[in-house]
Parts: sequence; structure tokens; C-alpha cells
Amino acid sequence: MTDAKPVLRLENIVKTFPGVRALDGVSFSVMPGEVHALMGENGAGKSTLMKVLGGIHQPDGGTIFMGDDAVVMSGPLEAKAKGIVFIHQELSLAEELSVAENIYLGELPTKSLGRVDWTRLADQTNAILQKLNVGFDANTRVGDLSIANQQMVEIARALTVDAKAVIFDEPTASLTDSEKVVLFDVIADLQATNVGIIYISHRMEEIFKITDRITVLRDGQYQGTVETADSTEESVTQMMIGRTLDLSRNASHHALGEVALEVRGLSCSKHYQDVSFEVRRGEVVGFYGLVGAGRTEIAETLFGLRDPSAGQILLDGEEVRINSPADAIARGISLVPEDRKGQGLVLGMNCRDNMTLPQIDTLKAGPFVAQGAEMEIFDKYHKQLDIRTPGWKQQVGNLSGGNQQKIVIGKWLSMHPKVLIVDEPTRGIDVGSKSEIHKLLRALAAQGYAVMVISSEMPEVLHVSDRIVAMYSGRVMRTFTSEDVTEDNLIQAISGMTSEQVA
Amino acid sequence: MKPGTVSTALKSGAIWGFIILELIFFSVAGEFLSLSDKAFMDWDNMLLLLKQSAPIGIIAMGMTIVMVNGNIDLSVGATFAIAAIVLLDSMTWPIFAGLGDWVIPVAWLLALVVGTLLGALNGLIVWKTGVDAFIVTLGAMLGYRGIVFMFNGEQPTSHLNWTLVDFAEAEFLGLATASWFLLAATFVIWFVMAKTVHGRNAYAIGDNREAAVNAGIRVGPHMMINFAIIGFLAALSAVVFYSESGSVNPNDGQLYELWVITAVVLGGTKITGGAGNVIGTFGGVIAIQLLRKGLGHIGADTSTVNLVIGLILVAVLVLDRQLNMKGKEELKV
Amino acid sequence: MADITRQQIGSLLAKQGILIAFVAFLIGFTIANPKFLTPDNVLSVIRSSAILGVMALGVTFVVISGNLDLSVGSMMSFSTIVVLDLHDKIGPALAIPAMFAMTLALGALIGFLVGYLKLNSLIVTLGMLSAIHGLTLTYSGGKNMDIADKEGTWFSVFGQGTALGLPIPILMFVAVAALLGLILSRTSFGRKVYAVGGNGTAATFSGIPRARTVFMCYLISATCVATAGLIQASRSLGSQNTVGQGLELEVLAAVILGGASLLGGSGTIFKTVIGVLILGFIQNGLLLIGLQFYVQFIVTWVIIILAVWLDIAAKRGKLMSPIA
Amino acid sequence: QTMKIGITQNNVGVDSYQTTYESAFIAAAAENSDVDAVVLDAGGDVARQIAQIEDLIQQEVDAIIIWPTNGEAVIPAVRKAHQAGIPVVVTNSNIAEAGFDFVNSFSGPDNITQGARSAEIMCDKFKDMGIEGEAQVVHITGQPGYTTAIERAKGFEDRMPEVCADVMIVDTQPGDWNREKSQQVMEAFLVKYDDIDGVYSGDDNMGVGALNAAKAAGRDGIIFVGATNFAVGYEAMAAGDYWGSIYQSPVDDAEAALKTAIDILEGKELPFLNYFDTPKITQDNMGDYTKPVF
Ligand SMILES: Nc1ncnc2c1ncn2[C@@H]1O[C@H](COP(=O)(O)OP(=O)(O)OP(=O)(O)O)[C@@H](O)[C@H]1O
Ligand SMILES: Nc1ncnc2c1ncn2[C@@H]1O[C@H](COP(=O)(O)OP(=O)(O)OP(=O)(O)O)[C@@H](O)[C@H]1O
Ligand SMILES: [Mg+2]
Ligand SMILES: [Mg+2]
Repeated sequence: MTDAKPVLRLENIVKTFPGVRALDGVSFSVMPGEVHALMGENGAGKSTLMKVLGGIHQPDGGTIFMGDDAVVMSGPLEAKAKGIVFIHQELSLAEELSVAENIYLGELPTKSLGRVDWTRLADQTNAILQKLNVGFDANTRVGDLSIANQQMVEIARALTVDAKAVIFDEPTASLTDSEKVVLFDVIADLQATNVGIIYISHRMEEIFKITDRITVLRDGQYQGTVETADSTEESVTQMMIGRTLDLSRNASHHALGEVALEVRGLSCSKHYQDVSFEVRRGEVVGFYGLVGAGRTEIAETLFGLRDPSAGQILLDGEEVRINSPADAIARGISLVPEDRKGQGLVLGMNCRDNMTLPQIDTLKAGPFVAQGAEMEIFDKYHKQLDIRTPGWKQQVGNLSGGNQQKIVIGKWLSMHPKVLIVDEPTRGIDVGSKSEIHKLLRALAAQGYAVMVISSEMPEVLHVSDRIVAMYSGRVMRTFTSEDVTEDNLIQAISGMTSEQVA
Repeated sequence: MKPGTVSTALKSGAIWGFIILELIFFSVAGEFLSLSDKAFMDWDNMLLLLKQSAPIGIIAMGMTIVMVNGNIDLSVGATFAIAAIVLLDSMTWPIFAGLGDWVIPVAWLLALVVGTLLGALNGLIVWKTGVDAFIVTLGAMLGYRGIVFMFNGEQPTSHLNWTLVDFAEAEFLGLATASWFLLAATFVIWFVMAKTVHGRNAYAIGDNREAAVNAGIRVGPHMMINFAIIGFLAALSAVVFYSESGSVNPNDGQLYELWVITAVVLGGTKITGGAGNVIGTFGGVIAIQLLRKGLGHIGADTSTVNLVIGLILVAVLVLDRQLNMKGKEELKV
Repeated sequence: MADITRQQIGSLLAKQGILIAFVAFLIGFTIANPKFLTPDNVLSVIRSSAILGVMALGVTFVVISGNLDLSVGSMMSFSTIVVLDLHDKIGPALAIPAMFAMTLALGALIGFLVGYLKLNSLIVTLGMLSAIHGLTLTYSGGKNMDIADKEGTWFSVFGQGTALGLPIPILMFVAVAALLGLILSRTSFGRKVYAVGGNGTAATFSGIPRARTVFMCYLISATCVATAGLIQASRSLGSQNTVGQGLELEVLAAVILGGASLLGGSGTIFKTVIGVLILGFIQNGLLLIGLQFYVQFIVTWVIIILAVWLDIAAKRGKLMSPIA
Repeated sequence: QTMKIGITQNNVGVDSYQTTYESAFIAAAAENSDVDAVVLDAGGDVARQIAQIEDLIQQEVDAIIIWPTNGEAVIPAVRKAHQAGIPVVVTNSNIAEAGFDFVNSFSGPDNITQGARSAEIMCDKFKDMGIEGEAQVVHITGQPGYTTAIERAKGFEDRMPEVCADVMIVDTQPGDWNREKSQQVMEAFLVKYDDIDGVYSGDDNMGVGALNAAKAAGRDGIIFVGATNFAVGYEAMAAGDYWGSIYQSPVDDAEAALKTAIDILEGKELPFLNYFDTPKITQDNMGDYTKPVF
């Protein structure tokens, strides 16, 4: 492999946006059959570098080589023609179209008269879907799929063409473990056919499992490339953020308070049934389960976005009806939703205004919004969460994915809720910030908040939770305390096996 | 269930139910209010309905693809008038003098070419400048109308060719010429949108333009083609209509854009793009024409007609919502 | 240093592309006819733009909230006819509030349909355009409405009076613009309007009552329409039933010309004012040049597209669109 | 045996002349127990008008009255009515000659003569004032493309040089039958021309709009002449602000049309062209006329 020529080589790439130098002379190359990790903090410039490669952004300086030739990627079309497949960080799908049409978007198979060859399309798609082992078929409308499944549709695109290089920009951010296994198989297959693979992720365990080399960016600058085999999590983290992190499992315990939130026999028609649990002040309760287990729907019900069909919700021991998010907010419930672009942010609005949106009515100076108070809130969480933005005026849509997520978290932390529900809180967040957020969740609990963490990352659930609710197919299978939980019994619980069966 | 099949189209939208309601209402009300002894649902009257739907209906088919594509075209009324002028005026041009009645196909072709070019011009501007189609075509609605007036001042442009009139008034298998053109336009656009790559790409672009760009679809030329299609259909509508009537006022086609858009949206097309189909649009067109016809049938005066048409548009939406709400427990957003 | 100033100029251009386009047209027209920029003409253009302008201010709210309002033209006819009719029946002091109440009731109906029932605003307001026109015709019996004693009424002050040396319609336009500008940019309600239009789902997830916000936008729009109707009625002390016919598209053009997106979530009152002035001055400038009306149509076409093109080209820093 | 008479009007929404016409027609038909009327409005759209004629034929009415949106485009549709044996009366503005074979009668005002008379009114006044040698006139026309607008403009512009050869028509712009639009047009004229002696507008609504503009600008002494004397115009005349107009009643117009249709159905002999008289009205003779109802 060492004497082979790189499929792709980028040299001294420079890219600036108004107020941001996103890439500052970055060089990077991928060998055929190599899985090359691209790492860096949120906003380090990873996605931007890949967008330059994919023809979406034009670089201000630098050169792209394919083989020995310098090439110009004038647009996505050209990049695609040159054999570069780009699986985007943000879902890039047409919701009204079918899975098959999305997978083959831009290159639908045709018959005479420009007609779509539906049979061939369905066959090809189903072949790919089978390989991906997903539970939906070629004709499903993409808008009807869960986010995780939509992500699988994105991934399926990598298998449609004869690629020279495939870029995966945080493909696993919304996948659960079983889908990840499928994805890694796909990557291994591609690798076997000498495709060069660029893999962006914030999840260390994945990086060490599947990549060959790691290139690290920091603030748009090239930090170096290392062989994965020669590195450790600590050394890579050191390169990324200039310090090491304590990633040990949470062991600290503090005194628990009263029950803040109790749910009794709650059902929401087909989404989940007969769910009961309680969350105390000072406690972090993790919710773990497979995609579609119904955790998000429970959160939405508690936040007034769905009407339960049966059961009770009790806040501080008192039964409540929550009819709307405004209700929920007034009762001290906050929800960090799982879909940051669709539900969490107004992308065209600036950072500060997004952050203060839920409490805008209370930040008053006379008849007007108190801009000073707004700035204070923004400054506080800007610092605390280390959000990389040129300033509060930046449109949220221009931030990197991880920094967008931080804005959402800041927005709900600033509400100082009694019950904080976070749904996939660290999706797309870099290791450094992730550990900050975990610390923060623990610290909030210590201050007496009741925290519900919905996560599909087992390490995360294990790390932050005092107790873990394991769900399967809309039902609570078992509730673990941090003493009796192990990775094995947790996996068993969420796969539908009851504790009796396990025992 | 393949996308674009007739069954999905029929299921979507309350428009068909609404058409039935209209038929029942006007039939019953007609018994009491109409001067005529003939029933509203008289077969000939229904055939007439189809024919009368043609001018707006043909354009609406084009509007469906443009709106699904995520754009809109407000200039269709003016394009309609320009094409009509070209059609009628070119028949009198000296260079065609030797052609006899063969001037008719030549004039048709000229009108269609001009319409297509005007549509394409809108598309080109949208593509190259990136200005929103709403503004581009709002401007063109004025600009093209200016061209209409420039042509012949305020005078109507007329050329009554009885051969042409006879052709336009002819019936084939019981359907008037205009009806055939409406059905043909509906079929062709349905075919394009449901069956062809171009049509499917139109949905993709309207649904998520960025995704389409990322997938390497050439969005600009694609949109331009759709604008050319609607320009062509606006011209076709003019060609069909003015072959029969033989004279165009410079104001003709005004407000067509609003009626056409109303028909398309009533038919279930999303104004933001990405969803819709011509079967629904066909229903929308029929519903509107039925409304006009029915109100005339029962002899409502102008203020009542305005009031009723307005309220009924709103009522259709309410009905549509009630029908579509059932069985869905969506997020309360 | 030079780099920074260039950047600053660049960003100024980007922010105020439409303003620059506006100034360019003013210069062009002044060269064509020096009388164009005389104070009298400028005042008279602004005064006659005030009616359209006040309506555009309200529609700006509706558009930012992600909706449309095509009913403003026929609603303005309604207000005008009603206030003129009531003027002679119950006197101006009662006629004005009564007219506002009736117009607001229509606005509330639309707001209810679009906000709470979540119906498509294009069709609802198109339907209301027609329905309100019918209502007006029924109300007036199709006749022109004129005040009997045109000389003796103080009612004429809103359209014809002056204060501080300026025509009252201009002052009202400025006052409404200032008030609504403050509401939109500085109050929590304004913020909610942007949020609802930018991403309605995210706004709901932030506890913002989407339906009520949209409803309020239509009430604001109706208030503006009523104000415009008041100015209109007072300006000519008599009116046709069709006085506002067709204004809806002009109003929308002004709002969009100012840079509000039809998709919602963007736009400002200031830019709408610029949009209104551009339309007003184009119309007036072309009249002063004395082109045939159809040449005016064509020139307006070109100018509208050029203005918006300039605006967005400045924003993206490139003349041609990046659409492939 | 009741007579079923259908009428399709041009564009009722566009001004109060047409709305008044519509209600007058309905009233006149209601008064006559032998007549059942169905009243339709084409909304200015030829296609809709043709559809309405087809519908009336389909409904088997006894006579059709049509106020053409376009004097030529309706000919084939009128031919259909003719072929179906239904007599057709054209009202207000005539259809083109090619269609005369299919039409029984025309009833309405003579718009060209009206325009000419307006020119005469204005010329006479200028002569009184002694400025017929140098007077400058601006002309505000109706909605572009409307027969009435075109014919009045033509009558005025052709006649003026015949009666007052030295009067100059310095500018012409459309006011769209709209008082507000006309006021804006006049505002621009006032800026553009320091000397305006006369304003001719295609109807009194627009004329009053122009008058308002002149008043607001403090420009006195301008002679305003219009057509279709509306109530506002009549009042402005009474107040001495507005000089003259053409007296034309939509009620007469509607009643004449209905009567023509009835006469035809009753088998009476009628001339083909039934113009009703539209006299000059000025401040001098306005006492002879009652204030218009619209
Ligand atoms: N279109 C844009 N306009 C302005 N700034 C941008 C734009 N796109 C990216 N940026 C900025 O460029 C920097 C790099 O962003 P990029 O998306 O490449 O980060 P990333 O490394 O992919 O981060 P993450 O891990 O959070 O996805 C960020 O500061 C971001 O705010
Ligand atoms: N296989 C599937 N096909 C269609 N819809 C599904 C499928 N799986 C889940 N859904 C729907 O997708 C929506 C989102 O489910 P989601 O996966 O978010 O549930 P969850 O248990 O909260 O999972 P997570 O939070 O881990 O993503 C729900 O409405 C669910 O009914
Ligand atoms: Mg990224
Ligand atoms: Mg979920």
C-alpha cells in the first residue's frame, strides 16, 4: 500500500467565509483501499474540506490532484463524474420521493422517451437495501422514515456508482449499533475494491476500529497525519484539542431529591405503551433502545407535542396535563430535540436569537426585548459550551454541525429547567465538547435538576446515567441502576429479551 | 405503490369530493333557481364544461410542473396574449400570402415557438440571476403585457379565418377540439411528471433543491425547460382558443395566472414545491369551471358570485383538511 | 487596512444592495427629467405611495411569518367604501372606529383560517379577495360612494392635511413604519414572527404559539389596510368599489423588492419602505419622462428584476447565480 | 309565455357604470312580469364570455344580450347563437362588422360621438376664455384595451383639431377608469407641465381624480371635461370646479337593451343601430339634468 499512488491528494487548500478562515493551507491524501479518518473539533473545517473536494465550495487557494493530474471540481456534478461520492453530514434527501429515487437521485435508470425504468430501479435499490439489511423497501417515501433510516438511505448512495473515493461525513451520528455494524461491512467491502475512503467522525471507538490513518485539523489548520495503529485515543485527542480528557465512567453519586417527574402507565397509541418511570431531582436517567423504540415520542409527549392516549404524568407529585410546549416550558420542562435542523433551530436566524427564543417573552426592557440580557445569556453559553462562531450575528445555518447542536443545548440550558430532557444531545459533537456536555449534565443534576438523557450511544448512556431505562418496541423492558448495569445485560434488554429470559 | 399513479392522485385531495358536491348542489338549486328546463348535469352541458375548461386547464398543466419544481409563473396570462397576437397577425403577413390555408399550421407553429421562447426567457433569468421566480415572472407579467400593447396599441388584433373556426368548433368522437387538446396536455404532462426522469427530477428539485444540486442534477437548465413547457402550453392554450374566436384584446389573459394557480393549488400541489400532480390539477380546473358555470346556471349576480366563489375556495380547504386529518396522529406542530 | 475598508464597503453593499439600486434609479430619472427630484414632486410621490406603503408594512409581517396576503387590495376597497358611507350616516368620529372594527374582523377571520386552521394562505386570501369584493359590492349596491359635504368635513385631514410642513399621509406612513419597525425588530413579538416564518416547527418546539403569531400578523395587516383605506377615503372623499383592485400584487412586489423572502423568515420594515419608494418613484419617473404606458410596463419589468438581482448579487458577492 | 332573456356583461367589477347597469337591468326585468332574466358577468375575460354565451345557448334562452369584451372575438360564439335560432342584441359597445349578420340589433351610446362632443365642450370654453390659440391639454384615457376607452379617445383626438386647430394635446396616459390612478397621473402631469389649461378624461371618475390632484397642488383655472357624468362629476360641476361632461345613464342603457330584446321577441321592426342620445352637460346647462344616481 505504501508504494501505491494516492487516489486523491489535496494540497494547501485555503477557504475563507466572511469572518472565518475555515481552511488555512490544508493538505491531505487518500490511498486506494484506505480508510482515512479526518478528525478535529467542531468547526475545525472537516466538512468544508470535503465540500471543496466534492465541488460544493470553490477553494480560495490550493490544488486537488487525482492521480497525477490537477483537477478542478467545478460542481457536484463534476466531482461525481470523477468518481467521488459524498455522504453528507446533514441529510440531503427529497422527502416526498421514494427511497429508490433518492438513492439514484440525478442518475435514475432510463428507458425510451426518457422514462424512468422503475423495474430496474427497484431491483437495483432492493439489492442495495438488502446488503444494508434495513427494514424498509425501495418504494417507501423517505419522509416517512426515521432519521436513522434516512441516514441509511444516504449511505446507500455510496454503493450505486463505481466510486474512486467515498466521503462519509459523520455517517454514524444518528445510527444505532446494529446499523453501524452494517455500515462498517459496507466500508470493508468498498475497501476491498480499492476505493479510497474518507471517514469523518467524533467517535473514537469507530476511528480505532476501522481506519488506517488519521488526519487531524485544528481551527482550519493541518495538524498532521498519523497511522491509526501507532496512536491512542489520548494522543489523537491531544492533537485535536491540545489536552487530554478523562473519559472514565461516571461514578460520582450525590444525594437524590424528591421525585420531580413521574410517568404512570403512559401510552401513545402505536408509538409506545404502558410506560412508567420516575426521575428524581439530582438524577440523570438514561433512555436506551433501538431506533423506533419510542423514546423520542415519550419526550415529545412530556413536552406537550403529543397527546397521550392513556396514563398520567406527575410533576412534583401532582398530576398535570401538558397541552403545548408553552405549557411544558411554563412547568419547567425543557427538551433538546433530536432533529436540530428541523426542530431545534431557525437556520436563517442568528446565534443569539436562536438561543434566547424560548424565553424571549421574559427578557423585557420596557416594551422591548432586553438586548443586554440576551447578550449575557449568549456570552455565558458561548463560553461554557465553547461554541465556535465569529460572533452572535452569524446565521446558525452557517455554523458547523456540532456548533449548531451546541446552540440548541445552550438554548435549553439557559431556561434553567426543572426537568431537562435531552434527545441525542451529543450527536455530531467532538470529543472535547462531548465530555464538557456530559460534565454539564452531571453538574446540572448535582444542582438539583432532573435530567432525562435519550441516547443511542451506549458509552454515553453508561457514562452519564444514574439509572438506565431500557426500551424495546414501545415498552420499558427493564430499569437498571448504575451498579447492576453491564453492556451485556443492557443489549439483551433492548433486543426484546425480558429479564426472565436472560436469567 | 409506484409514485405518481392514478390511485395516489385520486386519494389525495378533497377536490373530487368537492366536484361531486358542486354537481349535486347546482343540480338541486338549478331546479328552483334556473330559468332553464334543462338539467345542469345534462350530458351536453358536461361536454361543454370540458371544452370551457380548456383555456385555463391547458395552462394549469404547465403550472403544475413549474410549481412542483418549486417555482411559479405569473406571466402566463401575458404570454397567452402574445401568442394569440402572433397567431392571428402572422396569418396576414405578406410572406405567407401564397400559402392559402397552409398558413394555419405555420401560424400555429410560430405562436407556439414564441410562447416557448418567452417561457424559456423567464427560466433563463431565474437560472442565471438567481432571482426568485415570483419576482422574475411578476416583472414579466408587466413586461410581456407591455409587449402586447406595443404590438397593436390598444386595438384588438383580429383575423377571423372561418376554416380555422370550423376546425376549432369541430367535434371528434363527441368531444370538441379544445377538449381534446386539454386531455392531451393533461396526459402528456402526467406522463412527463410521473414517468420520466425529467419529471421525477422536478419533484426532487422542488422538494430539496440543495439535495438535487448535491446529487449533480443540473437545476438551472432543468428549471428553464419547465418554464419553456409552461410557455409552450400558454401558447397552446391561446392557439386553441383564438383559432375559434379570431380576435385578441390586449387585455386578454389578465388574471389567468391567479385562476390557474388556484386550480393547481386546489388540486393539491404544494406552493413550496415537491408535491402535486396533474390529475389533481385537472380536478381543480374542473371544480373552478363548474363553479363559474353553476353560478351562472342559477343566475347569481356579480356580487353574489364573488362572495360565493371566495367562500367556496376557503370551504374546499377546510374540507380537504378534515379529510386529510383523519387517522393521522401527527406531532402538534 | 485597505483590505478592511474594502471588506467593509463590500459588506455594506451586501446589506444595502436594494438601497443602492434605489439611489441609482433616482439618479437616472433625475438626469432624464430634472424636475424629478424637486421637493414638490418627491413629496407628491411619497404622499401617493403612502397608501400602498402602509399596506405593504402590514403585509411585511404576514410575509415574514411565512404566509401571503392577496386580500389587502379588496379589503382596502371595503374599508374605503365603508368609512365613506358611515361618514354621512354616523359622522366621522364614529365612522372611523367602526370601519377599523369591521376591517379587523375580516383580518381576524383570515388570521383564524390561516393561523388556527392552518389553511393555505394563498388560496384563503385569494378566496377572501373575491369574497370581500362581493361584500363591498353588496354593501354599496355597486355605486360610487361619496361624502355629501366635501368642504365642511374635518375628515379630509388624513388625506389632504399637512402638519409640520408635511402632508399628513406621509406622516402617517412614517409613523406606522416607525411603530411597526420597532415592533418587528425590537419586541419579542417581532422575534416570534421571524421564528415562525423561518422554521415553524422549531418555533413550536421553542414554545412559541405559532397559530396566535400568524393570527396577529393578519390583524396587523388588516389594521394597516384600514389605515390605508382611511387615507384613501380622506384623500378623495369619495371612491369607487374597485379602488384597491390589483394593489395586492403591487404591495407584494414592494415587499419582495425590499428583500423579504416568500418562504418567510426574512425581511425588514426599512427594506419594505425602500421597496415601496422604488415602485412609487419608478411609476412617477416614467410618467415624467412621458413614455407610452406600455413602454413603462417594459421598463418596470427590467427595473424590478435588476433591483432584486443587484440586491442578491451583492449578498452573494457574485453577479451570476451559482445554480448549476 | 315568459321571455327568457340572458345577458352577459363585460366586466361588472370594473366601475360603477357597469354595476349600476347590472342592477338597473335586473330591476327592469323584475318589473316586467313577462320577462325572466339571467344576468352574467364575463369579468373582462373573453373566454369566460364565450363560455357564457354557450351556456345561454345550452339553457335555451329566448334572446341573448351581449356587452362584448371584444367586438370580434365573440363573433363565432354569436354565430352559434344565431345558428341555434336565438336572436342576439349587442349592448353598449358594438361588435365588429363581420358579425353584423348574426346580430339582430345594437343598442347603446355612440362613444365616438361622445369623445367628439367632449372636444367641442372644451373648445367652446377655451374660446370663451380666449385661449383657444395656445391652450394645452392633457388627456387621461380609460383602461387600455377597452372599446369604450379607445372610441372616446379617438373621437376626442380627431375632433379637437377640427374645432380648435391650435389647441395642443401635450400628453396622454391611461387612468384605468380609476380615480386614484388618475390622480397619480395628474400629479405627474402637474410636475411635468407648468402650463395646463384643460384636462380631458375618459370618464368623470378619472376626471375628479385629476381635479383632486390639481386642487392639492393649488393649480387653479384648469378646465376639466369628462364623459359619463357620474354623481361626483355632477357635484364638482355644481361646485364650479369641473366644467363639463357627457350625460349618459347606465339605467337608460340597460333599459334600452332590454327593451330592444323584448321588441325583437315580440316581432317589432327595429333599426339595426339604436343609439340613445348622450347630450353635453356643462355648468351652464346642468340644471336641465337630474343628478346621476351612480
Ligand atoms: N457557508 C458558510 N458560511 C460561513 N461560515 C461557514 C460556512 N460553512 C462553514 N462555515 C464555517 O467554517 C468553519 C468550519 O466549518 P465545518 O463545517 O467545516 O466544520 P466541521 O469540522 O465539519 O465541524 P463539525 O464537526 O461540527 O461538523 C466553521 O467555523 C463554520 O462556522
Ligand atoms: N422502520 C420504520 N419505518 C417507518 N417508521 C419508523 C420506523 N422506525 C421508526 N419509525 C418512526 O420514526 C419516528 C421516529 O422514531 P425514532 O427512531 O426517533 O424513535 P426513538 O425510539 O425515539 O428512536 P431514537 O431516539 O433512538 O432515534 C417515529 O414516528 C417512528 O414511529
Ligand atoms: Mg461537519
Ligand atoms: Mg428518537
